[in-house]
Amino acid sequence: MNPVAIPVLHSAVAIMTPLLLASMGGLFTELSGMLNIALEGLMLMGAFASIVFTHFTGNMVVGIALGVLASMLLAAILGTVTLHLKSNVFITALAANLFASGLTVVLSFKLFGNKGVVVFNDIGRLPRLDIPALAKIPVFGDIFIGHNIFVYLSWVLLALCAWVLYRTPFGFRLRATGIHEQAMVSLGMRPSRYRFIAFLVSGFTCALGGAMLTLNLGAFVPNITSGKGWIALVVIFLGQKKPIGLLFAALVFGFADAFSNYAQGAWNVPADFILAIPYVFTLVAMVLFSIYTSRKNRVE
Amino acid sequence: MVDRMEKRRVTIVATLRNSIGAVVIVGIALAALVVLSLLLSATPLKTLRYFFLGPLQNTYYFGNMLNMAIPLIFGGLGVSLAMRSGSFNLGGEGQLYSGAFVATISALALARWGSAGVVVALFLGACTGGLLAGLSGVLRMKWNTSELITSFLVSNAVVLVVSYLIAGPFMDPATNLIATRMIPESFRFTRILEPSNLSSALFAAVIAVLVVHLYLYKTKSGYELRLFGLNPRFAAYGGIRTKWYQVWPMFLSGAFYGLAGGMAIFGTYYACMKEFSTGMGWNGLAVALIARHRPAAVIPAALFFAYIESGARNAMLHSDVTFEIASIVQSVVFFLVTSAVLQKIGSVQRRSI
Amino acid sequence: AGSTEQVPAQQKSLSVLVYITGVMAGSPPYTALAEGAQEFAAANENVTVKIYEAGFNQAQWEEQLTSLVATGEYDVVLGSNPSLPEICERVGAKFPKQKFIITDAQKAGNSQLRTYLYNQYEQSLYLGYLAGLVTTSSMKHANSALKIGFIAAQEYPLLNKHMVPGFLAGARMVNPAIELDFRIVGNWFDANKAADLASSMKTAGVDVFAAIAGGAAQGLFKVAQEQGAYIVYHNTNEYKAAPGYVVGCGSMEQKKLVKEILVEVLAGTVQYGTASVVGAKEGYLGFFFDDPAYAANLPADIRTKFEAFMADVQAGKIAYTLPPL
Amino acid sequence: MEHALEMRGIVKIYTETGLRANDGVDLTLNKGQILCLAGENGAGKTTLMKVLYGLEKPDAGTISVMGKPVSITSPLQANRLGIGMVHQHFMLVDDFTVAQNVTLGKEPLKGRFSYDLKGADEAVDAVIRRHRFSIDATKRVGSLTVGQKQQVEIVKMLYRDVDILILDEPTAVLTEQEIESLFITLRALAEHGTSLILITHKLHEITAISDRVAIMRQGAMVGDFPTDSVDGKQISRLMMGQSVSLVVDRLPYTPVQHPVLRFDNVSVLKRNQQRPLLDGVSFAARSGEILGFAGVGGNGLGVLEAVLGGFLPISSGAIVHKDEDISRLDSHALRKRGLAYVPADRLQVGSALKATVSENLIVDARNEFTRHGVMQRKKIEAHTQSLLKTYSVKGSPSMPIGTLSGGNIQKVILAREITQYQDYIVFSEPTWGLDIASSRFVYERMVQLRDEGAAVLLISSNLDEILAVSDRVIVMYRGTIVAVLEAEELRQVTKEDMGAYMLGLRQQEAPHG
Ligand SMILES: Nc1ncnc2c1ncn2[C@@H]1O[C@H](COP(=O)(O)OP(=O)(O)OP(=O)(O)O)[C@@H](O)[C@H]1O
Ligand SMILES: Nc1ncnc2c1ncn2[C@@H]1O[C@H](COP(=O)(O)OP(=O)(O)OP(=O)(O)O)[C@@H](O)[C@H]1O
Ligand SMILES: [Mg+2]
Ligand SMILES: [Mg+2]
Repeated sequence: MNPVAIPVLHSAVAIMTPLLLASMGGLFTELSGMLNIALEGLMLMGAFASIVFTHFTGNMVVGIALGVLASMLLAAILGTVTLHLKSNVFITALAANLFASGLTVVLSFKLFGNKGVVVFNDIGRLPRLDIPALAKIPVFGDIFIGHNIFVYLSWVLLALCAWVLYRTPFGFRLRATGIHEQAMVSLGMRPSRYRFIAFLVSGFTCALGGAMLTLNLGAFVPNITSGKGWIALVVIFLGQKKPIGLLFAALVFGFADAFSNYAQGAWNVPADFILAIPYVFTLVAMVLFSIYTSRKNRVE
Repeated sequence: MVDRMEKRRVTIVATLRNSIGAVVIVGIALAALVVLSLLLSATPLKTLRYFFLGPLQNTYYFGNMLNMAIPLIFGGLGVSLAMRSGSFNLGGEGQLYSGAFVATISALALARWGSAGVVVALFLGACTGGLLAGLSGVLRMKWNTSELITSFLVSNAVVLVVSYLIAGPFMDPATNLIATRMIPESFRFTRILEPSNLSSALFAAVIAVLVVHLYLYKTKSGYELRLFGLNPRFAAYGGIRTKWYQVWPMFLSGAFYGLAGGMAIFGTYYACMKEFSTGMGWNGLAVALIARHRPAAVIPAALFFAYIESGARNAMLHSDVTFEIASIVQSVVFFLVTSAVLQKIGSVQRRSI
Repeated sequence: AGSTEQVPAQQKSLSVLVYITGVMAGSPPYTALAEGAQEFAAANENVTVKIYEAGFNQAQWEEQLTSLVATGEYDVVLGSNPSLPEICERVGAKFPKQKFIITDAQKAGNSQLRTYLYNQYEQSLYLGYLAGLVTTSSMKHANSALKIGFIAAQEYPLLNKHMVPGFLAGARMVNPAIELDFRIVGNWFDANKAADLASSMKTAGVDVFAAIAGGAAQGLFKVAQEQGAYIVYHNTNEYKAAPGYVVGCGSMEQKKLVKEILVEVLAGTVQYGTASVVGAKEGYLGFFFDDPAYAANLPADIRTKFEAFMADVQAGKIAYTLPPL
Repeated sequence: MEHALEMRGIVKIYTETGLRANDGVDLTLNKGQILCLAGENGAGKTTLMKVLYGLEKPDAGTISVMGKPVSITSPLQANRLGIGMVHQHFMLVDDFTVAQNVTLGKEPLKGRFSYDLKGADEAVDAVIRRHRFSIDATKRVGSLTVGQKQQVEIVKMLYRDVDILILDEPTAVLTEQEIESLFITLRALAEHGTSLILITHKLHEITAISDRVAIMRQGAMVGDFPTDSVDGKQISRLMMGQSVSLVVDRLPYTPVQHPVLRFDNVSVLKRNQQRPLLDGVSFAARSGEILGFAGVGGNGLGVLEAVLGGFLPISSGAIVHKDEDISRLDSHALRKRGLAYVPADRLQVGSALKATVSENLIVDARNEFTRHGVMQRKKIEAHTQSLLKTYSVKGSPSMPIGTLSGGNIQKVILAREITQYQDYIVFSEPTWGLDIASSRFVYERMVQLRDEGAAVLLISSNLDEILAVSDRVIVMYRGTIVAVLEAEELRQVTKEDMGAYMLGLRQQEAPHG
């Protein structure tokens, strides 16, 4: 395998992780029948809260846990306003994003007297998985070993997520809510309850995705998510709203992004074009996939 | 005849009820603002004054508020059209930006044409936005690729390309702003309400609302578009060209976004600056949703949006409110603005016994 | 031709508007601008300062500046951005009594406007020279490849025309064969993307970096420490951002300049209508030699070479042509 | 004997329209009793049941279950009280299997959290076998035919072993055989003490299954008898105000030999579908006849409809209309040629529920109401008014059609298609869920069209209907034509013979329509 591909794939695996995490939560809301564009805001909330709490508690696990709570709180607000005040989910989600981007800066100013980058030198590096035995395996080892724990956590969560959706009553009810709300009602179940939980789940996973961004850096930068929540939404659709699909889709984008990072040095094409690669690449993948599916079930 | 009058009465009652609901919402939202500024501002009263009265305190701010509403109206119309047909256009940012860019360079190229050039340039800008959105429509029509996602992706890519073109080949060497050259005087809309930035584009916006309303509710095409949006299978059954209505409304919505961009340049900025339109696309979408995709309601929705926006801006200018606090305040408003429950508070349960 | 303003009564109160074209968050020059003014105000009780952050959308800068100027509350507007002069001219045309003093910009001949341009080409030149010395050195993390790197958030004229060319030119004064790997993050805050870029550049052979990337630079600091690479930094003292890896920091005396400007304003001796270029010779661009990290991070031979070069620059002995903006 | 259920003075007003759908209705139901609730379209039967099931909040009235007064505010509560409802329209998740649909909300568990899918299959399969249903618990519901879907709905309730079971027009979409087996099931349930409320429009079903019959009219309860104490005539008189028979007299059968519409060896294949959906189907529809298509669900009636409607392209063969090949034309083109077509699925295909009545009425004649691309409001208004009058539809032009009762919706569709028709017209399951009066109304129209020289294609799984109005009958089985009956043969044929053909037990040699 050529020497360029390995590092590109290695960083692709790292890049895809926050997207994968966020898209998992997004999958829950999506399947419950709501287009949740608040992933961005939820990620940002988690990113900020988890590093700040890690700083104050001095314990990364506790910090992340509290960060997750903060993000879930925002998700709960979003859920209440959307489901119980019956507001348009798109607008409320936009509001959630606006809210998160504002609140994080206001708080960081109130807490650290600084609206800008807040560096936390007391925060150690994220633990990494280095298993020499596995790392030795030629290609596999080079690509999949030596990432921070979030990468592997995301895979475990993905499996869990698949199990919940396809192997538990909750999963079936959640999906039923998305497909045929009235069917749920007529069986005496409350769709809004399942949607609310879906919001909480998206708060949970998005927070983890955000936490990876800041803890990996040991610093909070305003707006650090910079659109990753939106890409996570794309990942859900490209992944055909299936857990395994998310993995594939996130990898597609992660690879495209990693590749564009490499290409900036390798080609002399205007940087803006290269920055566009991930979007174009994903778009193409999206189209190719839908061509494939439409061919598959067509009357001859 | 009686039925007609009865119908009118019912509709009037209904509209009244809705407006009461709207008032309730605005009331709550404003109450929230008061609380927030008490929390976040050292000079809450000053802040509130500028927030509420700022946009109205003089022709300059008032004009700028109206001016801010213009692209929102165009964008809102575009989204409404798409939504009515059951399509979702998330590509507003790129469509508006590229529309503005193409309109600008056309204006520069057609400098000699004068007012005819204005029309052509705006048309080309609109077409650009339209084609970008139309592409997503075609993809949906042929392979039913989610237009929601493709329009978003296309837009993101296009924003980067346009930015490159502005900062590169089309950059005005004479300025340190990252922008194209200025469009010729003859292409600029006349300013009304000097010294504010408000221009005659406002009339264009109002006319556009009228046109879209008539199109949707009075023309055959609009009727077909709405039916397709309400039930595609029924539309197909009724012999409506369903393929066409997966593409055409997307094209229209993109075109309106493109027009929004062109209008912003010809009416306000006169040159296409890098990323000048950031956020306009999303705001147009928000306006459409607040207006529940009713063209007529787009104007009040856009004005409301612009009022909140410039209120926040005013509080920043003249009080101690920062960028971020302003956005928190806005977010609270948007949390509530579409609430159906709050709408209901206004509605009087009608008992006919 | 400079038109000297009437000298006002000594205890005249002064109200200053610091107009930030962006946000202070993550921008040392803007922060310095604001702090300089605030410290001056603290020292002179009759001076008041309002800081306004206009956000990144340059299309909205003029409207907001107009709104502020229209209040007539501000005797002078302080700003720091190459594109401000033309905006100020347009606004000034509507408010003929308003004065503007802009740093990091260049525009002569408008009697309402005074500009100071930092010679960023020069700073990049000597930082580039240092980078050249390091990448060709036998320092721990220096490699044999003749390649240095530059990470920028976004492209803009001053960057493309002064900083990047200056940086490369400086390095090539060490070894003409040195290449520059220049990459863009795309925004000012995606630090993780910057980190990915940095490590990609590292694998491509870059061992010394410069960055104009705002908050995103955090990503570079992280990679430098984790993977071992050196950083030369513009405008601010960032030795502590990556201890042991930031080997040199240029200085831009924004605060100093602002205070001197305000003194002139109080004294009424501002040379409106003139534009100056200020650099190492004038003492507004420099280098943080005195920080212990400098001596600790660089071997003696490199330091002597660099200090000699620096002396020449300050003495104006280094020949270069400043590209037009 | 104890009342299982007692409803007193139920009033339900729909605020949007101000209509009193229920106006002080009383209803009692004894343990183990089968009660038929009958009444014209729009009488308020569904509304009453929705109130009982907690889907609609009554404006007045009391309900007591097993003697205890209760207030039912949600289906959840209804379930807790042992009340189950099979809705007039399906409440199924197509992507789930039968078992998953049935167990939804009452899932068997494996361990503490995980859903015991196998267990669900077995449990549901047990219910299916106990009640002799013909569905496979592991099949995707989306792939079932309407008849089978109806069974799933019932199994859903049986699985929840309810004490009071409401079935809103369960037989409307079932075939003879399916209805027979359903009734066996229901009787068995009653034996075991379940009390049932069954809404139906078919008199012979009322007499066949019910112990008691309650009749509603215009929101009020107008009669409540032991079934054996009344006969069909009385019931229909109570329902309609006069007795109605379904026999429509007509001109003698003298079809023009030259066909209006011809199918030549038409086949429809579909990827990943083992056998063809249509397999070499040939027939000719002549002007002046009603050509009936009979068949059991799943044997190609729906496909035939889809092909005639232009929704489903054919794979081979030819469709010829007035000597022109129209095989490749889609709905749009067919409509231009004057296709008139009453679809089986009147809610999803035949109408846009949120659109107004007039918007629904003009869809395929829209060009006649436009000048220079502009709709002529007045003209449309007038047109709508007159049609609503001629077809005696309860509703106004500007109402959303979704708020009309099933019967009225169908009338609107009929009105539209009959105005549109030029030389042939397709009716698919035209009387699903219609009351006798409405059904008769439909038959009269069909015969009238035929007498005026139309070629009428009637696709129906309702044998009585087919036999009552067709001049010729084509029987479909597994996408092929197994029998063509006309003249004497048709008059002789018994339901049993038909059943044999429909189930593929018997077949004519080389049948040709
Ligand atoms: N959601 C609704 N809003 C307004 N009116 C309604 C609504 N649902 C039903 N109606 C009206 O209430 C009346 C009774 O409707 P309902 O469905 O109970 O009649 P039904 O007896 O079930 O008729 P069918 O036999 O056709 O089903 C009808 O006139 C119908 O138009
Ligand atoms: N419009 C259509 N487009 C594609 N496939 C269809 C269509 N209609 C039916 N089919 C396929 O044909 C198979 C059998 O058709 P269908 O069940 O409609 O026959 P049917 O006898 O008409 O059943 P029913 O009478 O209950 O509608 C279905 O499983 C479905 O996959
Ligand atoms: Mg080197
Ligand atoms: Mg009913």
